[in-house]
Amino acid sequence: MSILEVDGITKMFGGLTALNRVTFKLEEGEILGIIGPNGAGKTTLFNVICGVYPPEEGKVVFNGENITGLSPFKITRKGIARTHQVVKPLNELTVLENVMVGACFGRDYRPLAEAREIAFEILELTGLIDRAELPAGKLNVPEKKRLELSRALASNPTLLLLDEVLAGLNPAEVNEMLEIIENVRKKGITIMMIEHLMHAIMKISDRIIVLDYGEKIAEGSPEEVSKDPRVIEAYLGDPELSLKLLKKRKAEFDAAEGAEKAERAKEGT
Amino acid sequence: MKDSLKNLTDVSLLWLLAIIAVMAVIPPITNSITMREDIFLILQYIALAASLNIILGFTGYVSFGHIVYYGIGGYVAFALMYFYGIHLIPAMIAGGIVCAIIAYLLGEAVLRLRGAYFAIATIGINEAVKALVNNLEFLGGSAGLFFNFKIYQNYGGAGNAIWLAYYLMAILAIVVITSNYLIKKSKFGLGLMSIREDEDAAIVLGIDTKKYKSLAYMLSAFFPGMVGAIFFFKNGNIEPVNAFHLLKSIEMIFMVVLGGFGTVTGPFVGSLLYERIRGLLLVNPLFKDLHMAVAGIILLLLILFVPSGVIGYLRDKVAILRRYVE
Amino acid sequence: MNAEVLIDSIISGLLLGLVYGLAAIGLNLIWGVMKVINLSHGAFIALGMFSIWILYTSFGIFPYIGIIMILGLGLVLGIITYFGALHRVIDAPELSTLLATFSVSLIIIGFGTFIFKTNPKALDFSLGGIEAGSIVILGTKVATGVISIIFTVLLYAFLYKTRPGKAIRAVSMNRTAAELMGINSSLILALSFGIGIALAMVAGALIATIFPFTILSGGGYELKSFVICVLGGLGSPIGALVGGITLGLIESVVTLGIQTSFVPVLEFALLVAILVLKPSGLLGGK
Amino acid sequence: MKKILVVLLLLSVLLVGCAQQTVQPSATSTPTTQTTPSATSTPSTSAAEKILIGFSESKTGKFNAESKEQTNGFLLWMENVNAEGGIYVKDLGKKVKVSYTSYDDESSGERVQQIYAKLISEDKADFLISPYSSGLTASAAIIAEQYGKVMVATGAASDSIFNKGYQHVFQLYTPSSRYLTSAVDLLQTKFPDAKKVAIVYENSKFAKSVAQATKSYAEEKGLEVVLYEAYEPGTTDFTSFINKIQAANPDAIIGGGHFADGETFAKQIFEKKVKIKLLSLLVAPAVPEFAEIGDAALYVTGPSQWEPQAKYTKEAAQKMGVEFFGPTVEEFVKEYKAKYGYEPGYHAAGGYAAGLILQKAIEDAGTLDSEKVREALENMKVMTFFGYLEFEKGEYYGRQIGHDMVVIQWQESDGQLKKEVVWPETGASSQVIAYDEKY
Repeated sequence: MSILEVDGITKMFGGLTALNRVTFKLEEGEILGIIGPNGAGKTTLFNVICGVYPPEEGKVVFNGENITGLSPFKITRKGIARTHQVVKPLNELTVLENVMVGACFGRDYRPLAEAREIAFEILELTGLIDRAELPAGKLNVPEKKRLELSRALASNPTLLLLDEVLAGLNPAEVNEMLEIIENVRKKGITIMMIEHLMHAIMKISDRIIVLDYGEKIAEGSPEEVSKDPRVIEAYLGDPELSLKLLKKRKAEFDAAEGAEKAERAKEGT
Repeated sequence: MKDSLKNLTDVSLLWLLAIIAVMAVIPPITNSITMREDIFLILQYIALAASLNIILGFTGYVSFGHIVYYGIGGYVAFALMYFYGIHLIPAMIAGGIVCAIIAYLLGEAVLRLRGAYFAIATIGINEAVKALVNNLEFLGGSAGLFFNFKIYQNYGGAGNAIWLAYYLMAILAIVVITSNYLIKKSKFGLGLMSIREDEDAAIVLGIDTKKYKSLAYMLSAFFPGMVGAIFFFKNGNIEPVNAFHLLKSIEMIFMVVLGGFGTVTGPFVGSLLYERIRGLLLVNPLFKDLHMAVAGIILLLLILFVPSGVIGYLRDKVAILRRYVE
Repeated sequence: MNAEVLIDSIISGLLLGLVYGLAAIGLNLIWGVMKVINLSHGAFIALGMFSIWILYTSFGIFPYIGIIMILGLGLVLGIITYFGALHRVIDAPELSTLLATFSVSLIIIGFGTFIFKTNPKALDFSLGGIEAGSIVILGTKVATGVISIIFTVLLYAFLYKTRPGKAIRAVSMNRTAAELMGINSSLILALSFGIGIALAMVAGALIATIFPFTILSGGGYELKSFVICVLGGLGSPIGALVGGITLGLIESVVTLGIQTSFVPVLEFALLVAILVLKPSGLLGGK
Repeated sequence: MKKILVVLLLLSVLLVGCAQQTVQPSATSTPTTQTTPSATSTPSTSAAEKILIGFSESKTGKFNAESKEQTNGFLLWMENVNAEGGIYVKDLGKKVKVSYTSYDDESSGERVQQIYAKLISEDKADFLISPYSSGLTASAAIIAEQYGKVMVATGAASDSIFNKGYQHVFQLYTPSSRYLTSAVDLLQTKFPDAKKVAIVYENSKFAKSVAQATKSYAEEKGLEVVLYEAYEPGTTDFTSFINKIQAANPDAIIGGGHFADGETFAKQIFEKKVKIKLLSLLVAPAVPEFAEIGDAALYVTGPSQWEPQAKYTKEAAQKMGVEFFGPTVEEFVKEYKAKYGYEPGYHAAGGYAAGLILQKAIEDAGTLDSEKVREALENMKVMTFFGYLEFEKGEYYGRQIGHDMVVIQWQESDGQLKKEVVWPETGASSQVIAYDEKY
């Protein structure tokens, strides 16, 4: 059985159609990548799944249960957790407390003391343990991203929605984060992630869905999708130009990564 | 809440309760009437500020017209005593309960509003209730209600009645501070503070924000209702202009912010300092005639430079205090 | 009730509503651009009243000329207040700006009480009136209504036709985007606050030409301004005028049917109801 | 720079906190104890060295103007009595000087009990004078009664304070139940054709109790009350309200509230050219500043507790067979003018009379004992410059039953607006003129 079925979801904002009859399924244990140009409706899709926006049409089925229109907190308690594209740390609370919130109110609805233990474990996993007593507002951006992830994991979800957790990270940090995500998947958590960083998402996803103007325009393995001219056109309007640019970005990225590695090697010696 | 009960013996709560208790027993021991009156007002401020702290400090909802619950509780209790001769204690509890119910009903509507919209709505509620009570003839309308002096005979004379009011206020202050502490240390409190920091994130993290806000609002209305009941019992008369005085709402907010928004010790320290600053301003010949303007300047400096209040600032700067001061 | 009384009530309600509207425009502009509820609004209205009173009684300046001076004074005071009290907390949670503006109000009222006491003052000034049967319309009221309209039109011309005005609108729509476009948002916020305060003071001055006042009078108009802004839609200057007229008509026409003392109950209940049910105001879309 | 400011602010706050000594919140209000030079030079501890009178005044807030007048009047009395060596106390066989202690109540009820408790228990005040206004007095009365201290209530006209079982509170002002009844009498006597009255009042404690009493009195006297309605405190636009009045077509308008609304109301009635025989308003017409509204003030009448033109003389006292005590009206007016530079109104007269009546009671009792002084007040029948004073002994114990209101009217003489006493007829300085004569 699929863990999540999204069936014909339509979401409108005023006259604007943010999502138009989007349908797909998600199998247990897989990593599904969602890509698409800005404004394609990716985050809106997450918001609909999480219950932040009720859809105009269609339904969301999670573990065989229709969760459309449920309040977000109820959906979270059923086992869907998410991170936000624009991080939402609870600034005045400590990092530890932030993660405790996840454990306290997540799928297991833990009491405070247990949540504390869980939070420590998670922070260990995500490498924020040194920061546990710091107010979350004082973290830097990469740390905040990791905090988002920690908090989501603390709720012990069966499905994790990651919204651009790699954006704004340097190559080394990207690799660390990818490693963490791999570890999460090994625990048996199904993952759906929105990402702009092409090579990263191509590498980690089992399957990819492409959205453009609220429509699903492609679905398939990373290779299939990356060769689809409709996808390339959607990204830049001109398939040839965009291919060129994509290659250039990749080269730049690799170069940067290489330089950093060299740097670190130097420091290490 | 359960796992926080054992925290009751925590040192950061105990010293606070000890100070309040010591302060509260001084007037009866020394039999000083002046001190009783002074401390009565301070205890009232502590109870009011700490009540407001639940919705304002923990939950982050600026209830600007919060004094409405003081007034409603005062009127409910006063009317019960006046018309039916009910004893202060049940009347006071009734006042609190009515406030909690009204807060629940109003909360259903206004707690959907955020930020300044909520603040304006609460001002509107206070003014609407004030205008309404002004027109309710059975509550005396604008003229209000007066106790007959004889009513105090049921309590063994006016002297005893006033002492009773005093003790109740002391107990109430301790109860409110303790409940602040319990909330802060509980899962409920963690949920409220999450709402304060980011309500959208909180609901996605699994917090039933609607229920939590509603509960916090009811609690923070329940206590002022009882405070109002005690105050107006002792005062002997109640009028809309005194019961629903918007300025008093702002005083409450000032005390919470002065002491430290969202801390347990803050409302206590804020109330003490507020009384003290006020006393100094009124006595100082330099400021006497300008005490309002000087109060404004102090408030402004506080907001601009010490927004986390005295306790918040100290906790930030002096690490060791964090263990002993909540 | 006869027709004459009704007509009279409607006319006086309209004129009163225009003044109310002008009193509320400043509040609404500041809210729209800065997302700040200006709790010093009433104090500045009172300051406007006393400014015109001093100009008129001490210097013999004709009130409608004095208003132009007060406009300039308000602009300067508003900008000073912005940098002195608000700039540091403009991005802080709303509690900070609420308390910062409230402290400004305390300072103004504190000095005001010290200087003027709480005795009522009035401008002994008249423009005659128009009479028709039992209907009497005062010249000062008509003048005030007309000036209110002029100021609203001028404000719109400023917001839509001038560079700084357009910058204000840009900042009010999206501050970050405006900053990216090279707009100095601090200056624009200061200017908006200055204009808001200037309008509040002018409104106070105009009110002083028709009604007596004390240093505490601003508070009542501030509360009414909240109702007006919510009625007309928070953040919309023209909404303030519409809200003002609505309130003016409620006060003068509805009173004919119900006990006058119930009017505030109605007003504030309306405030809460509209906030909850239709926060964009009577005119606003969903 | 920022850091320094923060540290400075915190330090000052901390200092304040330390000075608090944690458990001894000291005075929250301003003691403005002021003793006469001789009293300060002799450090005295014995109660018999001086008589201390305590009260709260509204130095800030909405009552500050009225309260100041009241205190001025009281201070003049204190000065006069100390100039003569003090009050003669028979038990002590000597004259004892008077001093006073007062605190600011900020025109708000919250602090009144705190202040009066402090006055009684810490400052050891011998006698009390009420705050200004009925609301504040009601709160103070509970404390005074609890400790058995005599409190003379001035500036408080409400009746409802006095049927609450208090035995130590004595009222100087004519109570609100009789505040406007004289206007009804005036109307019926001078304008017998007038049958319809509109009673309109500010929705506040004082005005409401006056309006209620006036309504039942007017109906009792066979007048038709065509409109009985309240307006909100702080109302500045009466246009629609006046429209409503005109629709009811009354012969007289009686009511009002306090100064600001009364002045505005009178002005707008004039602007709307309302045709009535009598316009009688509370408070405002009695205040000299009422003349600011010019022509609108003309022929407006209003009740007053006291006027400088009042004819309370030794002859009148003799005729009644009671003692005349204290200065004459002329002396009081002259001395007040000399000290403060302007003519006293009734708030000032009330302040003076409060001191005077205490003096009389102490002299009658011959002791400073509260109970004895209370008995002296209970049995007192005295004429003063303020009028004839006597207190009720029945259900409304301590309520004023002797003193009568006068009705004044603003009239024109030599192009100047001038207040004239038009009622009661015996003390009138001029004949009443119909309001619509002015158009």
